[in-house]
Amino acid sequence: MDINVELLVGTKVRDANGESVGRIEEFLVERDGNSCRVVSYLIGASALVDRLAAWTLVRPVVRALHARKLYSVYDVPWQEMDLSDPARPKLRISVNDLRHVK
Amino acid sequence: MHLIRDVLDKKMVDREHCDMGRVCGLVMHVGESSQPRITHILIGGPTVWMRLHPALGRLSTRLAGMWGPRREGAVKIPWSRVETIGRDVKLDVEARDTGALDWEIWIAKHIIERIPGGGSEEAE
Amino acid sequence: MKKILQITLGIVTSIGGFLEIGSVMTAAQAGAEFGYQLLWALLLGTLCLIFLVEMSGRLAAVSRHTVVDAMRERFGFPFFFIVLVGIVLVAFMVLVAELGGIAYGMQILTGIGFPWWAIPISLTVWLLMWKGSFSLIENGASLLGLVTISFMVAAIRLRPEWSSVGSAMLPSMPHGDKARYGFLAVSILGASISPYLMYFYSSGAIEEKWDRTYLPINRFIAGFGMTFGGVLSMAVLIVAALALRPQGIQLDTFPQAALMLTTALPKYGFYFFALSMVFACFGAALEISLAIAYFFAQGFGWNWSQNLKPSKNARFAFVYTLIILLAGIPLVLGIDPIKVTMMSMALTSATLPIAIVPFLFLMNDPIFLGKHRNGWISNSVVAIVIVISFVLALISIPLEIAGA
Amino acid sequence: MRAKRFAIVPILLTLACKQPTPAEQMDSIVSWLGTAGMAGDAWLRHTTPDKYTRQTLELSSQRLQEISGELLKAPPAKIDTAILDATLTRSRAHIARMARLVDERNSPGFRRELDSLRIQQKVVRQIADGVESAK
Repeated sequence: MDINVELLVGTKVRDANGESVGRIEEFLVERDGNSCRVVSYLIGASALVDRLAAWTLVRPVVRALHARKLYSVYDVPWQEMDLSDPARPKLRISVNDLRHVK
Repeated sequence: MHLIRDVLDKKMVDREHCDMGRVCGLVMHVGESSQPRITHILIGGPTVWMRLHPALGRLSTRLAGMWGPRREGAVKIPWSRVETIGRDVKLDVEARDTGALDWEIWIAKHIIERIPGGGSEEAE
Repeated sequence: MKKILQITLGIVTSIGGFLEIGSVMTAAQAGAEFGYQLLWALLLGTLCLIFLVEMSGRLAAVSRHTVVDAMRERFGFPFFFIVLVGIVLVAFMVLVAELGGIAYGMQILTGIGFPWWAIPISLTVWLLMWKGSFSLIENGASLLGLVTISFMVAAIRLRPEWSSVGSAMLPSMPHGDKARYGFLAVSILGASISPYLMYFYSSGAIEEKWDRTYLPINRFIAGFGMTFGGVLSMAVLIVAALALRPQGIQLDTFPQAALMLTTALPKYGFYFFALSMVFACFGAALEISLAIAYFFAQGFGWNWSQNLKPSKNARFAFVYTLIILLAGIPLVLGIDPIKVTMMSMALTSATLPIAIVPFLFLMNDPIFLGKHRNGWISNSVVAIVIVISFVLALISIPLEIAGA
Repeated sequence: MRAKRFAIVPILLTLACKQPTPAEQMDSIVSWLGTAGMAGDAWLRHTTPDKYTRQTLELSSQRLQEISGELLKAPPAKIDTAILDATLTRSRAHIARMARLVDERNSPGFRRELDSLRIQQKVVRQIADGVESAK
């Protein structure tokens, strides 16, 4: 199935239990030779900060506010993402099993 | 590599470093259990307007069918043509052959060349 | 040697870019109605502009991206589109105002009404864009714009009390109409901090192939050029305060403004004013038409350069052709350019947030700027500009209604 | 003015509908009298074109008529309308004669009219100051 990446950006994702996880903000890909494979999806407001390359601006603020939790990104490996309905992406696992990066 | 930050909306240039628009969209192929792959780069009006609102995308497709250089569907460039991704996305293609410059050429031929002093689009 | 030439030209350019119908009319109205009291707004606007222009030049020199390139790349198409609509609408109104300024200048010189000049002027502006190279446009228009220095001469000849001029550099509350005072302050800031100047400047840096070695030059041009432009606007305000205010003249129309220099420069003051307006507005009209065309071309990734034949960048040439022709229409219909000017200055303030907020992000982007990204001083200035711009955006519409 | 007819943006419409206060109207009257006087001075020094001078004088006269018409429709209590009306009528007559004398290039006559205009201007300024202080 072919999916338009640009339309997937900003789509809300729910986990296996139907709980809201956040929005897809970034796709981590790996280029090897002529192909380009999707490794994982970054979800959450802070993934947006990463996408805008705005961490130099946001991090000091977050640090000053001691709001560590605000700055977190879910890194969802491709195997865990169910895109069979591109308008309503779902995780195959629960949000609690997700890996936080940073 | 970050696909959205580093590829989407970046400017593309062809072999001769001729500007050929921005990466308007990307097609991802998702299989049953295989790793998703990025297969094509999309260029063109309908693709970008669709990002604003589906209705604008449809409107743009309809208008493009009535006026200007008519073409079926968006311009698609296979990912295998991507050479390097730096300041621009460099593609191993000839811009004119891909259809990315259809509008540029159409406006040059139908409007600009008809105004005195506009020069010729094909001249070196 | 080439760089020294460029510094000179850069400074000259910024004078051309700074003084145009908006800054002249807002400064003159402020001077005529409130004396020196609004000088602080010009000072604040100029300081902000110096920083913003330096940043947009730095972004271009280091990342080889214009402000618009970088914005589309980082923020994506939907956001870019919102900015495009806002900025282009306002820039279009400013263009109408500038063409109107040229037309009015011609009217007072010849006695032929300004609507008759709309078409010849639009055609002349267009023809220069069509035929001229970037440096011809930039340097030619700005050299002619040097006639605006007559305002500075006039201000000095009128012998202002320098101590009152100095104390007006700090904001103070007005005695008279507060809404009108606020409206003029907003308009002055809108006329000074014009986003199109940032887009034009960064595009110029790319056209002239700036790289990192141009960073000191960039700083110099931004600092000196904008200061010079700001001082010229202050001269306009001072002249209006000393020549028009004692007569009780408020500037509602252009012919009234034309009397501004007749006391200080009795012999040629009238002609200096008319020519200043014609040349300065001409330069500004060229810069704005180019800035709008750049905005489209860079945002959509078309090939663009003012140094190519029109058919080699057809879409770019098509945009400015269309814009200039459209901008002539309101004038042919007889819409008063002064009204358009005052409205577009206040609307510029209203659209500042969507222009400046993304700029703050771009100037802190480690991928674009590496170690050349903003330090805390620059960031504080942008933050202040953002605060000002939000205040301006929130109050400019009500003030527009209450104060104009 | 024609601009009002071709208002493009609702804001302009709002502006056109907004009623200026009597004090603002008096300020405008002073402003246009000042304009006519300054244009007159400049012309006497032979530093402005005839056409511009005549157009500016005509514009002043026209604006004075418009504004005073508005003001006198609903005059504020502290203005002696009879004096104001008479002064403005006289001023406009002077301005009209000045505009004619420009065409005849009659400087001495022009100067006399201008001097008389200056006297009317003083009277109007006093009335305007009265309105201002009563506010």
